Amino acid sequence: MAEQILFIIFGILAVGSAICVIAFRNPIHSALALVLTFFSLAGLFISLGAYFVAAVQVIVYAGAIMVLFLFVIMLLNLGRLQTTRQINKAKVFAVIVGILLAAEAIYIGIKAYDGTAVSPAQGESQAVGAAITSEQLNRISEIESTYHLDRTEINSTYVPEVSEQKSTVETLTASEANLLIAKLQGEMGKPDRIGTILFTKFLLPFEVTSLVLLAALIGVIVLVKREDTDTAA
Amino acid sequence: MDLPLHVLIISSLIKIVVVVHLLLIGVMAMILAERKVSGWIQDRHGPNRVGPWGILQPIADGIKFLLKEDLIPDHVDKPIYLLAPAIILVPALVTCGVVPFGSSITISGYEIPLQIADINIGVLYILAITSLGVYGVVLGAWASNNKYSLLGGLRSSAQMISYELTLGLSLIGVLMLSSSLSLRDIAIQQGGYPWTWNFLIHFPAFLAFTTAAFAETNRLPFDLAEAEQELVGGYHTEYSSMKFAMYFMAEYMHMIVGSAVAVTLFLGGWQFFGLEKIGGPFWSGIISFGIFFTKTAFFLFVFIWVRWTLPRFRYDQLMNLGWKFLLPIALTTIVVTGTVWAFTQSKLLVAILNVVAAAIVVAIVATTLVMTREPEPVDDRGVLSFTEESSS
Amino acid sequence: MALQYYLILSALLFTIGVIGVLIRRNAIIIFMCIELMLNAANLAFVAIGRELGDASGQIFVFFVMTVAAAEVAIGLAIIVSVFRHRETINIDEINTMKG
Amino acid sequence: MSKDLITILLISPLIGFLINGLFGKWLKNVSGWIASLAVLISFIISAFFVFPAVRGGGELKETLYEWIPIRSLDIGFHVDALTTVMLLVITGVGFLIHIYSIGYMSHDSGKARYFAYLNLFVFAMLILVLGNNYLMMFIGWEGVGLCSYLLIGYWFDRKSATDAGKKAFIVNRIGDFGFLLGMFTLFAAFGTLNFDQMFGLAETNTYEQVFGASTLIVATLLLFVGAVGKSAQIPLYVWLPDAMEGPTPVSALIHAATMVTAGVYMVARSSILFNLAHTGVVVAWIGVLTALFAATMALAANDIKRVLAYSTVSQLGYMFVGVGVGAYTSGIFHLMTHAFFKGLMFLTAGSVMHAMADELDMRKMGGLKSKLPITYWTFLIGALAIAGFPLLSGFWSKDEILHNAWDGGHQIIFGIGLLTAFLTAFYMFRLIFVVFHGESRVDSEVESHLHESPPVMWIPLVLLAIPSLIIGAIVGWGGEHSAMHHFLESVKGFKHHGIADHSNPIPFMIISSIVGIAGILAAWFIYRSKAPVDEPTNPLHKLLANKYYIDEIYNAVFVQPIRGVSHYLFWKIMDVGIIDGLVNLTAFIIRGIGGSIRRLQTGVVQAYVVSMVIGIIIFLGYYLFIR
Repeated sequence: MAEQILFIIFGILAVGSAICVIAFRNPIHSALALVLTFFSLAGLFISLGAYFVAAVQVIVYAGAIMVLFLFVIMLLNLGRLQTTRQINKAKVFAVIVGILLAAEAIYIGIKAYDGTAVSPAQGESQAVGAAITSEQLNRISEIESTYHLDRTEINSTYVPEVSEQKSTVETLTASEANLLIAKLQGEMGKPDRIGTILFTKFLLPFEVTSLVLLAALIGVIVLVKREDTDTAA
Repeated sequence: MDLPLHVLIISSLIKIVVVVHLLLIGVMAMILAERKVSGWIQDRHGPNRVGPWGILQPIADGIKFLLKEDLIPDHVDKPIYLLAPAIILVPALVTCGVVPFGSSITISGYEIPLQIADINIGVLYILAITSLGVYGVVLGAWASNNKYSLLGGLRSSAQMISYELTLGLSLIGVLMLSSSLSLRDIAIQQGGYPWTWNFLIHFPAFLAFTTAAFAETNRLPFDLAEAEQELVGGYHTEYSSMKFAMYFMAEYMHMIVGSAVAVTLFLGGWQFFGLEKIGGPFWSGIISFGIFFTKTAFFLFVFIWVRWTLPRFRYDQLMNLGWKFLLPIALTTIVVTGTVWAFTQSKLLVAILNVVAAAIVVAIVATTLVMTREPEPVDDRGVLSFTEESSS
Repeated sequence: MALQYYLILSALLFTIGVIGVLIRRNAIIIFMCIELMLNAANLAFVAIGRELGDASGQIFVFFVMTVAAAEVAIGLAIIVSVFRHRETINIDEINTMKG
Repeated sequence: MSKDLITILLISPLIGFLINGLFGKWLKNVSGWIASLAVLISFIISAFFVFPAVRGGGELKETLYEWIPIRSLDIGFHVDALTTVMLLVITGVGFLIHIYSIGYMSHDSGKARYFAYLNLFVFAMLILVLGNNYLMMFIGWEGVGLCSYLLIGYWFDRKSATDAGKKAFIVNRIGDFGFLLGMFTLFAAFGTLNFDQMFGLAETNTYEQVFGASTLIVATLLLFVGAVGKSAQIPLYVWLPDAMEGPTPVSALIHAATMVTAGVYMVARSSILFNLAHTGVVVAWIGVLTALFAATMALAANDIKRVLAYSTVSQLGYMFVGVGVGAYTSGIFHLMTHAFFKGLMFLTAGSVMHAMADELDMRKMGGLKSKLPITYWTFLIGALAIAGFPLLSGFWSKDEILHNAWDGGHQIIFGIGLLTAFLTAFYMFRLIFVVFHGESRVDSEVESHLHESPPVMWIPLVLLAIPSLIIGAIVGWGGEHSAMHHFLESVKGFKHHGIADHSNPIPFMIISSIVGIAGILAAWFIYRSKAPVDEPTNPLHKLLANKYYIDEIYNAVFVQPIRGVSHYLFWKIMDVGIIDGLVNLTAFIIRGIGGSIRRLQTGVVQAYVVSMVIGIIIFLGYYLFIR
């Protein structure tokens, strides 16, 4: 319920502000509209349970990237370069092409998930009260190894949340186990989980990204540095 | 532990109202305190006409702001001009949402934590919101369509972006040891005794954080953006009346919130020698809030104290301090804390080595700076000179 | 919330970005539209990741953001240096790279 | 543990190569010491492998890395007694020659490059002997060939040097081709190139008959072609005398002690196959003919290094006789002693050159004994050793080979071998008498600069002279029961069942002693006080002095026809006409198309993006609606 409300609010906000980005004539206004889009996306991430990503979205996109955009626009004083809005054939064609693309992309969105695909969390529907299956146990231990979780921690923290009396995973029923798995997966957006997986499974890409950033840093300095030959002391 | 929904909503609403009002009252108190303290420091009386000892002075100021003519210059970009003061105020207010200002209070069986929302990414949330503060400045400066405003705005945003890095990085060490992003957890983990608080364990980080927090508020000695002598007030030159008041309030709110966060992260939050546990479930909450309030007030006093005793930095000095001293210190604390913690898990060792490493870094940087110092630039070439400082 | 709503939203945002790239002449706006497209992809990543119960989607978003940051820095630097040379960032006027 | 040892042993010269190759420009005088250190490390580790315990009691097999998983072509190692002997020779002699080179090359400007090549050579040679399959061996084989080429042409500003390098490379290529074909045959027959697996299969006669019953014969003969190329046997020996254009330590290391013996090692390593195919007799005959042939050419040569080069070819022939008649241990034994005394003699020749300002013609020398005492005495030791003077190292190994040849029933080979031994002693002492004794024919200017070499050069000489004197007696005393035989006993295939019980070795020792001493005496009678003539008049002498005109024959028979065909058919018609024509046609077409498509390139980004998006739409549409 809450998720639906959030989705509707932030979805409309995102689409509306995205349209504003391409509709506004003043680049500063466009940039601000884009900031709003990023915020709505952060909201959507929160509603999807990706808290860490949401925070990083705000820090990186709104806090750093868009500020950089604003800086450049202001430094170059691009606000004065507002081109008069003109509608020509090329633009109409471009919009038609865009709408075609949108139609296909939306079609994919609808087709890709037709409601029958079942996430690994759910599995087949179990008879009420059936004991936990080995498949579910495997799934739980898989989650444990991915996120470096402790079975005792799961037993003490998560198991009581799905079934008040029980304290070990093995005693759960199948439906409770499904709940438990969903709960464990639902918390994958938490920073500690993200950190665990980022620094184990994705360590190499992480390091490579840092190299990318370093290269970008050097590249920017080289690009923007002026040769100050005339004012040399 | 989990509260019923209606209790949650009602208590949250009450907390929000209380916190917002506390902030507003705090701003007024700060205005008065600022003037009083500056008076003492400069050996004069300070405001003493309105009300007994001048305590009604902030109200008089407020009335003055409200009644002034609200000018909107012709040449401004109107929507953004109007939006900017709001944008700068909002982050300050919103940050308070995650700051725990007391332990918890029990009313009719419900234990209500003295914190609007204890979210598991609290510190990240604060960093995210802080990073937005720059918008208010930069947009206001640009929308004013005034050369001096823009210069001030660019200066201030460059400064804020630079110090934001330090602000974030100096917290990493703390986060590493507490292994939580929740402000409440971090506060509780520090315990009740000053020698177990984070500011001792992460002393260089604490210094860096505090300095960066000073810089983030754009106050003296970091008030290059306003720089009355050069920039006629900087980014808020074109603002008057209530909109100026909003900038004014935002500055104080930033101070208050920054102090509150610093107290939570480094000074043990609401805990003080077990004092917060005295009394029943109700009174202990009140007492803990009092302790938190006192600590924050002390921090705010330091803010004012620094403002009226330190001279202003020059712009290149400011950037040097940020990029060449504070940032390396913050990075060093990360490395040292991480390494030491991985091997020994001794907080004492972390504390000692942090200080030693920071001292070494400062010594190295200072030596390098002195060795490579070039003659001072003869003329001040204005706001953008920092990009060419090294080559000139 | 079913996955397809998120995917549709993502598709919409992406297409808006594409249209922006196609109709705007200002290089900076085009650049912003590219960021918009990246964000649309990010949304799809997170949504699908949630559906599959796999945090890799969010990790991907993290990487996309990092690379986007690098890209923006470089791109803006290029725009600044182009502007210094030609006093314009209207891409219709920056067309010396033609055959 | 052992794996690490092998890795360090192998990597050490590689690191030396990398350091010298990459940073040589800044190293200057240090490069030689770095290179030497790298080889010293390898030598120390090799020394450990002498103890079977380090090798895990005999054979050590380690797989470092699975290279081609199909049919298990691994980068794997195989260390047994045979490998150990080779390792010791390569790294031990190699180390001394590295040290010597520091002095010898001290005035050369490109010595970092030199030492880099030298280290690379050691690395490749180690790969060759350590590999546990033919492919690894081939990699090392090619690696040493490359280094040999690079080092022969080290002074690339001299045309003769680069020509000699090319000649060595091309002639070796012929041999390598044989090796490759042999390898392919073996792979087809056994499905593996791994020594252990292959020999195991061969012994149980389970292999594909690629060439019918003669599969093994063909395979071993092809392998032997490779050996002939690398070890400079008839008819592919022509590159080795020319290879003397390289720096003298290179001649000592590569063209006397190590690389040229790779062929012998290969035959010894494949001993099981040769035993089964009974092709040893071919090897022995080629070997003995080469030995005689080269020895006769050495009689008339006037260039010190060339004499030594022919001598090397001749001695390599001896080794092939050894491995050919099934006396693998004796062949390897001779390989080892030869490495010592021939390395020694080359280095002393280098020392003479050093003193004589790079003069090589022995007609311009004479009476150097008093000027270069250390050089003289060490050279004398080497010459006595190679001449088979009783109780010196060469005596033992050569005697064993001849003895085994007789016992194996190869009386003619024995006879030719004996004749060669006589010739060997003769030309070696001819060299000694002409260069060191008699009257000085040295230019007066050169004579004034005559000096003994610095310690960094003569210490290796002394260190090599000692094993040349005594190693034969130490490891060879006792014939069948000597230390050498005990040590190599464990190597598979070395116990050749075709050899009957050994007869009494004493008569053979006496015969070869007499022959050797007779050669020395003959040289004394003829060259005691007389220099070689400048222009030979005697037709036989002329034939010998012109090396049987082999180079000219090769030139006329192979080189000229190929060059003619290449020039007219392949260059004028194929290359210029067809291939260049096709290339030009392609370029013409592309230019035409490009000219017309160029207009699509508007320079407007959005035009490109539109076409991209249309492309995406078409693809998506195809996959969504049509497929």
